[in-house]
Amino acid sequence: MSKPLRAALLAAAIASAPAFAADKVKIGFLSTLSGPGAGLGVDIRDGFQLAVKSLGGKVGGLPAEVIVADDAQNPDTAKQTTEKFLKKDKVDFMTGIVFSNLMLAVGKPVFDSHTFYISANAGPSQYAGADCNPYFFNVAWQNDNLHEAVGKYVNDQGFKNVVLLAPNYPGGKDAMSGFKRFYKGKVAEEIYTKMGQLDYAAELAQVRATKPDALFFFLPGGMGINFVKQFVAAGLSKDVRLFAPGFSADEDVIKAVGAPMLGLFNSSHWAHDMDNAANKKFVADFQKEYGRLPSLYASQGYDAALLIDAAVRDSKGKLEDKAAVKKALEAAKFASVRGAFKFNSNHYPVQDYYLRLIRQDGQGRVTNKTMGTIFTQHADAYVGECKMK
Amino acid sequence: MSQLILEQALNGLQFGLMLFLLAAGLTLVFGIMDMINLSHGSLYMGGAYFAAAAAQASGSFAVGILAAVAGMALVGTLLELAVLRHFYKRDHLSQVLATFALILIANELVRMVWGPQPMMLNPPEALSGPVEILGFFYPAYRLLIIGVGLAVALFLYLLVAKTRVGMWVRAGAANREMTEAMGVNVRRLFTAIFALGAALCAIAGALLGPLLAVQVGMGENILILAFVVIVIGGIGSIRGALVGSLLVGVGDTLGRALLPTLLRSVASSEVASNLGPALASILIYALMAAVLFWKPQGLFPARG
Amino acid sequence: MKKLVEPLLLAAAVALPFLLAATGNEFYTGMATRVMIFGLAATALNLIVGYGGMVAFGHAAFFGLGAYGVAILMQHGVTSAWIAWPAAVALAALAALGVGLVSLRTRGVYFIMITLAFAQMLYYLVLSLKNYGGDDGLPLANRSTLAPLDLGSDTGFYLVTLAVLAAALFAMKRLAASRFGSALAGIRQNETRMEALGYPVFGLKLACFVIGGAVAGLAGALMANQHGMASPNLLYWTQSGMLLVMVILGGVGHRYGGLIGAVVLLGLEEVLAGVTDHANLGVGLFLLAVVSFAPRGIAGLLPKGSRE
Amino acid sequence: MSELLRVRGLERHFGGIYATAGVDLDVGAGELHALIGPNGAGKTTLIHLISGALAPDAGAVAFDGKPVTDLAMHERAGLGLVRSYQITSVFPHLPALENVRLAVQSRARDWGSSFRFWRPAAADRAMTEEAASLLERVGLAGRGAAPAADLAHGEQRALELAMALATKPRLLLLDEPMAGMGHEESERMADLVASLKGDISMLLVEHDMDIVFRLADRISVLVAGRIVASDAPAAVRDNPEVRRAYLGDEVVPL
Repeated sequence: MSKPLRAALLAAAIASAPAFAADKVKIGFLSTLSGPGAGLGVDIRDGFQLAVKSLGGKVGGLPAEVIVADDAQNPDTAKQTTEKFLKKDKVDFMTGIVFSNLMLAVGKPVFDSHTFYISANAGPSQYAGADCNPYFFNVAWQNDNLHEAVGKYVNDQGFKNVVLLAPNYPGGKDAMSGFKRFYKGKVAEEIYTKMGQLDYAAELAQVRATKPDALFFFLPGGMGINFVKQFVAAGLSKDVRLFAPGFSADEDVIKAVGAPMLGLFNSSHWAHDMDNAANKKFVADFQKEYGRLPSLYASQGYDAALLIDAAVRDSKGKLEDKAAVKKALEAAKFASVRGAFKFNSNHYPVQDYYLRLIRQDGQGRVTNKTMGTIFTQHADAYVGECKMK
Repeated sequence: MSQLILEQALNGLQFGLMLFLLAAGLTLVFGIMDMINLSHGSLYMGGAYFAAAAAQASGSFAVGILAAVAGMALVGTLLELAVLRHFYKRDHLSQVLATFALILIANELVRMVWGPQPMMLNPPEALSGPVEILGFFYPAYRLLIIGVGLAVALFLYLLVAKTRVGMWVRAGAANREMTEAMGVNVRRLFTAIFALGAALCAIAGALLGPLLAVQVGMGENILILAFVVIVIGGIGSIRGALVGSLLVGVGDTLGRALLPTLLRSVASSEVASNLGPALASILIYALMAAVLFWKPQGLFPARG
Repeated sequence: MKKLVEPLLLAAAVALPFLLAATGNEFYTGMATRVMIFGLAATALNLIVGYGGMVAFGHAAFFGLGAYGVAILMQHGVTSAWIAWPAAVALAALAALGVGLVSLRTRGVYFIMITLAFAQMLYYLVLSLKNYGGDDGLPLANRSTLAPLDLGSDTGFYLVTLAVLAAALFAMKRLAASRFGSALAGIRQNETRMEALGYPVFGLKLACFVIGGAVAGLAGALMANQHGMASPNLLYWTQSGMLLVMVILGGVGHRYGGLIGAVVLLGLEEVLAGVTDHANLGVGLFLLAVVSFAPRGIAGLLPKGSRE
Repeated sequence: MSELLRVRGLERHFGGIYATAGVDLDVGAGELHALIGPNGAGKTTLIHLISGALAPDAGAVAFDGKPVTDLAMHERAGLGLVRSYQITSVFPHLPALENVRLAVQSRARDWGSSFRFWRPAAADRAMTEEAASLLERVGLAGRGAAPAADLAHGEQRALELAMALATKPRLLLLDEPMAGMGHEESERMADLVASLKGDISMLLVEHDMDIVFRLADRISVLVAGRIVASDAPAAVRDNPEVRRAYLGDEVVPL
């Protein structure tokens, strides 16, 4: 049978029986690929595309079409591109958004059009609690979790006078509330900085004036890079201990800042030195493909692709059957780089959180070393409020 | 508390001097050629990218700055000769459209050459730590910026006040037709002024690159502050640009730092930390509107 | 022949959404609505720049305020457009009155700078409204309700926007021919003579500024509904620059200048975005060409008859 | 004869130069009062001061018995104290007829305010007709459709006058209406001004002595910002003070 004839038959078949298996999977990948947060978006994209490549360009056995777009960390652009994905490209899945404010701006139209959103990063407390939605899955974490882990560690280490610093957006508010959920000591000051701010001279002068014994900061990507450099340049590192969630102390920040990061304790749900088969393969493939150590964002992009692959396979490609796909996603039968993976009832992960320390490894590289476990099978604090139907 | 005020004042001085580098070029172009140049911010961005590229290639920050200055002076000259020269006689609306188009082109060219992600530009290794003076810590790199800023300000003052070219510049600012009538080769003077403005932007871009970030579109926010400065100072006056930039630099920084603490006594810390920075920015524009309303010629009017 | 052009264009515009829906391209209906909304905002600015001769460089502030008016009312439960949209227009008109009262005391390049300053002030004010979303913007739960009509569907909302735009353009035509319009034409060409003739020039210019602000507020109300959110970026100076570019590109002082500018600029952006990642380079070069070779904008190139 | 315009002690200086040094001047109702003087005597400055375009440093202006010193130009115009310009000031791109119609529309007391946004201005037929008749009166009957910029210089001066007349002034300040006109054109303009005498009082600034002495009921001579003489035409002609200041010292047969 000649190729065009077979294609015509296939097209006719699909048109007639919508519940029949789709011929391909369209995935809308919208992320921050420019501006201060670009490093995060690029890592998620690289991780995601590495997984698709390792699956031979197929997802759940069907050819995958990944449409990549840049939201430039701007809610308006995110909303417009999402409308294009939903109405023009008619994608089956959406993923990739880095920042919670963009996630919240985009969520409603995606859920209303019954399109599954597989978040590889943004885990706003709203979607974990009252506004949880059957079409929203987060394969990374709920925003507060990593901050809760650091809060517990700082509290256990007996620090009494801590300054908190985070950008003024939903993710930043979740960071502050997460940290304070497990840190019971005195909070000297809560400083909110403008989203995307890069010069912290004013804030550092304020920190120096309040003389805290420790500083917890959550500043993803370029913001974190500039903050740590300016913190060290201001000579504060002598008498104020720095603590941060994994976001502000991972490979992207370490590569840019280098030695000044040594001795920084941070928390994470993943580390490149976790010894399970999936992680070893992922870290090796990533270094071969991109020539750099993967960051936790890359691991989350990688897992998101594997989750979609598992869901399409388990629902036998019947993407129109939303209930079947939802059940397959909830089952999450995929080999996560973090080992065992399971969702909570609000579609957020229940997983372990580890303590990491930035030290020089055997080959003299400045990188994270896993030191121990802070939480085991930890669930987020909002699942109770979620009445998922 | 005095440590905080002193440190903030120095931060304000540092930001003010960098603003001056932009404002000086902008006020001359605006004052003498009566040209609204919205793409002035793109010259600043170009300078930052040239510095980052050269510093990464050569490994030395100083080479980065020199490359930026030379590169942008050349780009400025070419831009003036090829495009801007044709718009001196045109009305302000056409100038706005043309220079707005240049912003789009500049941003896209940078994105094509260096990609959408911000570029890494680290201060020189020796200056990455703090300096201690009488028990007071201050980042060495920011002191360098203040030093360079003051040096350039002095150089500009001498150039404008004491040299023949400077005299032409002042004459041009006061009355362009008369200057032309007295036989000053105005075309070459304009090109020189524009190149000087571009070089100053390059210095600002190279020095602020490590503190802010070398990224596409970095010119647009600081451009608006430069306009505020030259309006307050008086369009066409270098002295006005210096005073205006220090006023805005220190005002904005102190406002951003002290207003939240002041507001905290009256409102909750959450509201104070939000309202503080916004109020600081609003005050800057309120000052500009007030100057435009009462003293449209600015504090140091160039035109007699 | 010229008499036929307008009704034909209107008929085509009405048919467009149904054609698009039939061919499964609803996305473009949404896009066309967005272009019409920007056309309305640019037309409002053209009233001030083209008819009133006042180069205002902060008009996006009133556009954004209109959007925020609807969004804030929506958050407090007022979903009916019959209430929210006029309220948005009133809010924008009030802001325009305040800004106009001060700005119109200045002249020439200082007027450009002071309108820019006030717009930036409104931008930072909106940025600081924490309980209305701050710099994340304020999403709308859903579209306003317009009693008998259904705004929910893209086609329905497109037709309402088209009706508002057509009404605005017709009102512009009436206004230009009215006494107020003829006085504006006089002011634009020789302000001192109008003063000498006894015209209350300040009052006339202020009225023109406020009407332009109000119509921009209406466009903002539509934008909030089309975009599903109001965000500070709507008020930022580059947005004002964009509106001014549309007016100059389309033709300053020409009745359709704002609309033509919006259609050409946003259409070019969309077409180039499909072809290359560097659409703005093409747009920038195109704008530079227009300002160099067609000083009176695209409308200036049209046959003399339609210049009117 | 009740004077329509009373100017007392008007002063205005630019830096050190006293353009107007304490001027007293009256214009009676229905009177054509000519104002003559050498170039640079301060005639145009005086017109600016009386019309409100310039604020005086001292002195007062009263119109029809009411003080108008601190009224703005457009408010004085509203009261009927209207000026025309030495340098033609028209609406270049608007047709000549529309130039005059706009001047007619300025009379808020007759037509109501200009804040009418809906009804086409052309619908007020009376206004357009009045404008057309004014054009005819100044000899521009067939030129209504031509844009003002395309009119010849003399025609523009006529248009300038038509616009001034359109505001139905009670006192018209004419600043060298015949400037730059050919002989034949200025003759026609002089006849026109003559035809206005009686219903409109005028303060006429003019250099052409023949026209001045033909039209003026009264003449004031302004020299270096000061009125040196103000009398009937015959008396002013023989006044030695005027002759010396105006014609220089050598005797000129007159």
